[in-house]
Amino acid sequence: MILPALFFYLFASVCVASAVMVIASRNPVHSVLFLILAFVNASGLFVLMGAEFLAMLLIVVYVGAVAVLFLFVIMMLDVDFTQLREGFIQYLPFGLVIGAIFLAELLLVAGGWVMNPNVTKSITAAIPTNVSNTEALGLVLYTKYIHYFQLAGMVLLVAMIGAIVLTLRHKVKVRRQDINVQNARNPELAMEVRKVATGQGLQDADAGSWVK
Amino acid sequence: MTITTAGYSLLPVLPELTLAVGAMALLMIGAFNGPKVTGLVTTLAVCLLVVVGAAEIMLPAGKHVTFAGSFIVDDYARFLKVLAIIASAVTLILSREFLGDQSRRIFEYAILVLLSTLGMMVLISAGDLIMLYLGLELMSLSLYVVAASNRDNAKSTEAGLKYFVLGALSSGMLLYGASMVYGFTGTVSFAGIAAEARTGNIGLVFGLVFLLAGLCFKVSAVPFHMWTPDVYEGAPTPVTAFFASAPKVAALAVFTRVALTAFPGIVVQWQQVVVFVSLASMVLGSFAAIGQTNIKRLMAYSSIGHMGFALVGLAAGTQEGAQGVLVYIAIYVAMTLGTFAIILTMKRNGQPVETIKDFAGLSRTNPIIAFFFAMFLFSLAGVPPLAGFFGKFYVFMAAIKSGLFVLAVVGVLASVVGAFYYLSIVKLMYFDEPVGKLDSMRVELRTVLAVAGVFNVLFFVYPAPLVNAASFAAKSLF
Amino acid sequence: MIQALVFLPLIGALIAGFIAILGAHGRNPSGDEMDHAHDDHGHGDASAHAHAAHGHDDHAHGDHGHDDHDDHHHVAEPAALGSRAAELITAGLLVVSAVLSWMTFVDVAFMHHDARVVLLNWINSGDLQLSWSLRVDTLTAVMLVVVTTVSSLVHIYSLGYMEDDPNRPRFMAYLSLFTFMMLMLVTADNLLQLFFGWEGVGLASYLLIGFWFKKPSANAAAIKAFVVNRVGDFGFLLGIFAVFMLVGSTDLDTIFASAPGLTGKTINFFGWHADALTLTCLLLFVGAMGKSAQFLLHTWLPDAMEGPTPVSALIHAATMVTAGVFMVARMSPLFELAPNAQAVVMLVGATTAFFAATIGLVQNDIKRIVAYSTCSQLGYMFVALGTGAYSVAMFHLFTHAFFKALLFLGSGSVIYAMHHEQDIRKMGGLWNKIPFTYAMMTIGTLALTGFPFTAGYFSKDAIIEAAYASHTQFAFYGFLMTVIAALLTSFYSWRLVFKTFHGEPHDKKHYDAAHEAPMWMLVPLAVLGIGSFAAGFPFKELFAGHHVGEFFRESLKMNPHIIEEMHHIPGWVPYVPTVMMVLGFLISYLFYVRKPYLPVELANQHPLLYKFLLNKWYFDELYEIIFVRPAKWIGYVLWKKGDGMIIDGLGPDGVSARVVDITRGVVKLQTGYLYHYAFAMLIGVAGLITWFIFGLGGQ
Amino acid sequence: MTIGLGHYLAVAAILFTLGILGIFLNRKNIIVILMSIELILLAVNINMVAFSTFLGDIVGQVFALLVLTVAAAEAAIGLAVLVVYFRNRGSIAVEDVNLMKG
Amino acid sequence: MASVMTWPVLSVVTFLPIVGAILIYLSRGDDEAAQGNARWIALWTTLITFAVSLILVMRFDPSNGDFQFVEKAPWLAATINYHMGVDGISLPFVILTTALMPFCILCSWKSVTNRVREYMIAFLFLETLMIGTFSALDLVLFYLFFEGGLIPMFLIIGIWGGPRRVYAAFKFFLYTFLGSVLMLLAIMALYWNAGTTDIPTLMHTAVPRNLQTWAWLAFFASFAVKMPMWPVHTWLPDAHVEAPTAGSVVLAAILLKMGGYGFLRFSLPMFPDASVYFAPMVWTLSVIAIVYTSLVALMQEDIKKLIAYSSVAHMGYVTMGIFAGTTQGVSGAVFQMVSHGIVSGALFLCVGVVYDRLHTREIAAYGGLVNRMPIYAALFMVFTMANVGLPGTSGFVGEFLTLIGTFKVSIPTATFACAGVILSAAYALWLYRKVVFGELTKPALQGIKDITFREGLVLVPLVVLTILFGVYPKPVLDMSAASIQLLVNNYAAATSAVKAAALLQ
Repeated sequence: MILPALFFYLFASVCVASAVMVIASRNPVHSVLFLILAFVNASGLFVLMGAEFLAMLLIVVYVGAVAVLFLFVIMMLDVDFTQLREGFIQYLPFGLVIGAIFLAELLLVAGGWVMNPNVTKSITAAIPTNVSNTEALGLVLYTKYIHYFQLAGMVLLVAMIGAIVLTLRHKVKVRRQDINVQNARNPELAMEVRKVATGQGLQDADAGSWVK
Repeated sequence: MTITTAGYSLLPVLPELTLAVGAMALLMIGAFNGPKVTGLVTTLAVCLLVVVGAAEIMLPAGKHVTFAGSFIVDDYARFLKVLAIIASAVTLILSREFLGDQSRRIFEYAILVLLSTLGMMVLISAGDLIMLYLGLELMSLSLYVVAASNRDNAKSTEAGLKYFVLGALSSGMLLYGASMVYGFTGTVSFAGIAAEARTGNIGLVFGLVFLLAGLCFKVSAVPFHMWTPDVYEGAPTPVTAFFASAPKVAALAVFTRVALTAFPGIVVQWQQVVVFVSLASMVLGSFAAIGQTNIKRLMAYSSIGHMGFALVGLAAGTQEGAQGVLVYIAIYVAMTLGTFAIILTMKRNGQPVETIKDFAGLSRTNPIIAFFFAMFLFSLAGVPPLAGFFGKFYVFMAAIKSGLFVLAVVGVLASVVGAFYYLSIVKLMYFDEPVGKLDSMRVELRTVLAVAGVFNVLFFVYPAPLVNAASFAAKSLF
Repeated sequence: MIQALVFLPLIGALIAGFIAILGAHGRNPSGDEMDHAHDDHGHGDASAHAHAAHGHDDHAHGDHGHDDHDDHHHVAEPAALGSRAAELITAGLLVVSAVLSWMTFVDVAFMHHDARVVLLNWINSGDLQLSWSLRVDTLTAVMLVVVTTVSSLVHIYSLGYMEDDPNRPRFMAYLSLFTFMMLMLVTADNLLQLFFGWEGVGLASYLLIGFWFKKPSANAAAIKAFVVNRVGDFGFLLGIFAVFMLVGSTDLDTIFASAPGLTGKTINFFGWHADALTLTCLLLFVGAMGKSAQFLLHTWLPDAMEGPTPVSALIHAATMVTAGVFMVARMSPLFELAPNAQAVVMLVGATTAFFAATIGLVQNDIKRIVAYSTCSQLGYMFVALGTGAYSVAMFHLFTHAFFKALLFLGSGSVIYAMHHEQDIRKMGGLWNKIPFTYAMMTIGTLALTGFPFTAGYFSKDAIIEAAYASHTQFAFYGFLMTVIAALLTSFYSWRLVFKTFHGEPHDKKHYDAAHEAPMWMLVPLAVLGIGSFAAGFPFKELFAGHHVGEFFRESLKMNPHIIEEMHHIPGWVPYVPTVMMVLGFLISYLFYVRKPYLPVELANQHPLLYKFLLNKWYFDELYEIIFVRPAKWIGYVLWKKGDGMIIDGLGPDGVSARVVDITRGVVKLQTGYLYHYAFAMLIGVAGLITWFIFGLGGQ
Repeated sequence: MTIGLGHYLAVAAILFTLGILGIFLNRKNIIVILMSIELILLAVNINMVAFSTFLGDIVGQVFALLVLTVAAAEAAIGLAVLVVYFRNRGSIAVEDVNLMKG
Repeated sequence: MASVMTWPVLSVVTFLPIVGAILIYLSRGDDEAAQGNARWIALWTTLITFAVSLILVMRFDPSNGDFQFVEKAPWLAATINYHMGVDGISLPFVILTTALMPFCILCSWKSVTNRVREYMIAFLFLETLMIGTFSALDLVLFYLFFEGGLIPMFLIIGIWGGPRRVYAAFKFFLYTFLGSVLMLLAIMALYWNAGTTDIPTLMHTAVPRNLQTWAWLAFFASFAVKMPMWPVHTWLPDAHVEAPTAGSVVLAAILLKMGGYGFLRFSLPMFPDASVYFAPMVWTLSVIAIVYTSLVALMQEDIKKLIAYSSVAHMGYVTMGIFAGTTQGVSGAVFQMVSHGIVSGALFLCVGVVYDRLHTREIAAYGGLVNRMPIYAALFMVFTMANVGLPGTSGFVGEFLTLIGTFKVSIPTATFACAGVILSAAYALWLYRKVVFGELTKPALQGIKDITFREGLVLVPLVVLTILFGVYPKPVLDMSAASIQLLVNNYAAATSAVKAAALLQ
């Protein structure tokens, strides 16, 4: 019994501490790294709760994709972070007080949470005990909850479209790879043999025509 | 005659399916043909919406429930979906000019609007919290993008950014609330929640508050409204028109459905929340609008105020209240779209102008536009016999029946304050000297304006269809 | 016959009014002719001429009016076409009316053919059923005679007096309108119709006083007359309301029939449980005070002399001002049942008689002296009313109408002769210039002072006797005051005569130019002169003797004992007024003929008293201070401070200013910073959950 | 000592609060705000999973799974918006995001 | 008891002006000819409307106190109908409206040259809304018309008004709007109480005492502003001063009457107990209004403002009479409203006449007009005297009846109110003297012309009416007598029932 508790406290404290560092550290790169740490620990908590699939997913999706995306954007934007003004302390006390009250109230409720006794009656999909967590999820996700799955797909589609709409630029001067064109290339098209008159060089008018 | 379609029948989601498939098809058309088909895609999108709307109307009458209760199609959903579809379609029509500009040929715009509309439809029909969340996100993510769609414009991108950050925060709150509700009731379906949530357990109430906070954000009710003016101002005007209409319909729809069908057991609690945000919205909307010089910001505050009025109906928590909300939102959409059709015409020598002062003397230069605009403004102020009055009439009627006298009194007083700023625009148009002629109005705008204007002015002659439809719709919630 | 009698003057008024308006229109271009006024408008000549005529019109208007001494006769504005016709029609109709009224008088008073003619429904609302109807009984008949006779004489007189005035038709219209209203008043069968006439004569009076509308003083006087009368009407109206409340009707017959049943009833009037009848009578009497210029409400009468003199004679001497007396007499069945009210009537009447006479002593304006005299004589009448000797009051009213009209018209004749000079200090020695006027004025003065066997002698003595004989609370006061007033009356009346007609002329120029008035004016004087003698003795028995009951029958409800008691007073009493009269004459003779320096010395010795009297007891100043100025001040304060600062300041303007303040605050909250927005959301959620966690949300 | 539901909820509550604090106390950098949002969603997920486990109901985990998905989508959109914003303004300082106010 | 009818006269009367407005709208263009057309169409529309409304008078059965010419059609929901009808209380106002509108059009003939078409359209719409207000028999419908009138009036003041027109228009709109939104809430409360907004039904439905109080106050808020009663009267002087002549006329003659009409139609029959309870307050306010505004009027420097203040005072008599609850009081109030409609309308027309010539409303700018404008002076005198309440003019009858009706129930009220008799004489005559009498010295006035034929056409009929109704008020009194008697009887019955119940307890 003591071991899960120990692990819980380990994961929980590290998770919280790194979450604090996410918002407190000056360098956003550090923030991202702390975020990754927080997620890793959170996935530890998931494991403790028996949601192994989600724990793995958290690491794969968040650490593997989202956090990297963050890092990528930070790098790409190439902001001179030292120039960013320090967070000013003006409203900090007031904000902290409100935050503290908020937290206290949440903890009050969370800590004193008592499960509604009737609740088991309303459960729609009990966790099957004989299969792994992953299988259990898989059993319902593509059957009973297929519509959620499809909708999530639509959400991702929107995210894709959105990201493309916003960031993709068809710059005129930029050269792009066009596989069809590349594949269709042959020596006849690629090369042109010309006679060059001595001392005259290539005519200017023809200069650009080597690219078809 | 309630038809409960058991299991996983696809018939009730046929319109949604059509929309999703159609949107993807249009995406393909766009993707393979590039920006030059923007106009075509937009037109097809409008047609698609018309088809979807027709499909929605032609679904067999009665109440359909599918996906194990996740998806509900009843009169209520049908009413609001049609409304949302109309709003989206009209917005697309209004956007044609904006999209026609060489630098802004984004065919994805129409796709995003379609997907957003899909989100709304899901939202309106949502029968559980997951559906609600997914619908909400589907709607919102598209909105974030279209808000920033004028991506070379600093204001537009700032609007997108603000909307995104605050929207994400709000959906976080909503999720947190959803999780608590789930934790208390053990279920995510509204019907299940309603069965469990009979006492005001503090955890449940917490969940409720967070859940409602998320929804309040979407309807831009005070104090979750702060994004509204900035986003309205920053976003391209057709997008603003969209924001002010369809998403409001969907958000209000789900707000009402959640409150009335998921939490009928703790009416007392959510009523307080709704009363508070409603009061705050009406008052703030009215007061803050007075200080505005930008017409879009003004419309933002106006919509905040109007959502406050609509929520008065919800606060009543009765069938009449729901009916009031429905009538209100329908009329609101008509007024808003008409108004935006006018705002979109505000161009001088091809350059859009946005300050209220630019309306000065409009009655001289464009008397017809000025007339309709004045009618919209009086209607927004709630002056009879224009349509806006009837919206207020029904919500306050419900509030009075439920004994919410303070709310009603404060509400009508706020409407008087609100009348002030609507009147100041009328004053500019009619009492002041012109500052210059506006460009002539595009034909599609003219059409929208005429339809909305006639609806607005002549609603009182034959209000029965809308009122009765709303009445049936409200009945299906109870 | 009665209808004809009453409505003939109205017809006259309408015809004359129409002519007046046509004439005025003819002299002034309408907006329709704006573009071509100069060419085809009535002047006929070239446009330059029209211009000249216009300018000339202005000038003529400006010069016209009686404060202009020198060139009164210079070319005046042309009178309207048909002016003469208007005059003749109105005067003619009035004469017919007068003849008819004498016939009516005989018919009613002696043949006892009382009449009641219903003309038209007026106001019907619930139990309030009013109609236009004419009621003629003896009381009315007496008034009819007085009104139409004096009025027709004044009409005729005006033919001469106003002959230079371009607005003659308007004047005649007003006069006839007045007469009509007065006739409506006296023939009223219900209180409201009485009130109609009452206000109607007020209107006519207003119009006539302000006839010369260019004179600021005339306008002021007109408004003053109207407003002060309205103060009285205020009481009158309340009286009518009270009557209606008590009786449920305003018809005279109903009122009189129910009056006895009202004794002992009370009305809660501002917490004062007043005896219903007393209160009603007092309220009605306030109305009478206003119209009859009684003490406290008298201030308008002297100022009313701004009007043309015939007006003063008709309205402010003979008829309108006596309406109050008539009204109290008319309501005698009520007053008889309210002894306290009668006492008040007596008190006010006696005070007025004395007070007005004192002022009359020192005035210098010929018309004002007569006006104060009128005021004083009205006081006499009210004394009589207060004793319950209504017939005696009516008697004095009757005689007074003749001699006072005579005095006024005589004064008019003097003024006419003196080219609109009214100050007696500037006259003197006129007797040989205008002997006929002098004779008439003397007759009038004799009658006024109560020289034996003149008309005034009988009526005035009767009043003094009645006062002596009465047993009401203020009877002795009434007696005393009337006696003293008799002395004063004699003094100022003779002072007037002496200063005007005797001694040295003070204004040589006017004196030389003075000449007797035309026949139009002299004939009425003569008629009235005769009346001043003849109105007394023949009627003595009817009004103040044993035939009273038979004469007035139901129209007056006399104090049943007063006539009897009047005949049983000590023998010295009837001689007192005569002695006073002689005394007054002697003093006056001493002062103004024998030793003219005496009054000056006297005035110098008692400057305060002199000033006090000269300034009419400072009533105008007092009213100015306690009513007019405060009203204006309050009006101004209410407007600027009340409406402007408080109501608007706290109301619309204040609220809108606050709204703007709030707006400014709210807009400031919208900082544009993301974190503030997020913070607002947090506070919102935190606030709501705090609300619920502390159980404020209830269960 | 038993680790109960309350413990997990408490951790979630703390993370949630930190996420919210991160949004309005942070004045430096919008990216941190985006990370704060991820923290909030993480908190929600912990809640969901905790409830799911303690209720014995798989729906909570499904919900969490979907939240995870949507969170990723949200992050993508958020970063995209951020990028276009940066292109326009050349800054991602939170203080600078105030072109519009009032 | 609906009269058997072949065609809906009342609706025709109500909506005929809109037809005219549409015609004007269709006659496009803004040149001289189009303006002329607009004027003529408007004039003919109002005249025809008036003519049709006379059919109402002819077919009206004055002995019947109930609603006549009733029309009913489903409208908003099952319980909210398009229900129209007139009784003896509303018919005079309908006729007043239709009768005055041609005058309004006529008096704007020359003075309005700017945006004539819009002007006429606004007036015609206003006419429909005004007639509708008086003939609506459903509360919601009533509210629709009642509030709808704000829009055209707002535009009329704001577009064609004087220099401070914006302030005045806003004040007018927001003030009245504020009052009536509260009434709207009360209407809803009544709906939930009785299940209908049908006025005849509601008049016979008992309303709980508590609701009566609140509903009465809410209705009062609306009607008191509209009347206007002290202390919510300050919008009126501003609105009057800034409005164009015809606007002032309509405002004074008809819009103000809606308040009094509302009291009669709703407050008294529907909330009798509350009316009794609040009557002393109303009396107090009325008396204050009479005295206070009369005093204020005394000091005005602007002709229109003076008349506006005098309107407030005269409306004080109306409210006083209505809440006296006696036959005389109520019928006096109705008559006073009709009479005030004629007289104050005429006074504003008189002001308009000189305003058109001199373009100032300052009293000090005038003086001695009689020298140049004798006919005008004569007409103005009649109206001034009617304003003063001289017997023989219509002004007197109303004042007298309200006072006598009030005296029966409250002597102090009637007494103080009677003081208005003195003050009204003071300010009205003072105005007349300053404007009309005196020397004509001001250079600007030298060339001033007397009234034109058209102006005479406007003013003379009003003079006739003023005097006719003063001497023979029977037509109006009889028209409304039965309805008023019914109202008063019901009121008395309702209140005495309550008193009896109170005694039993």
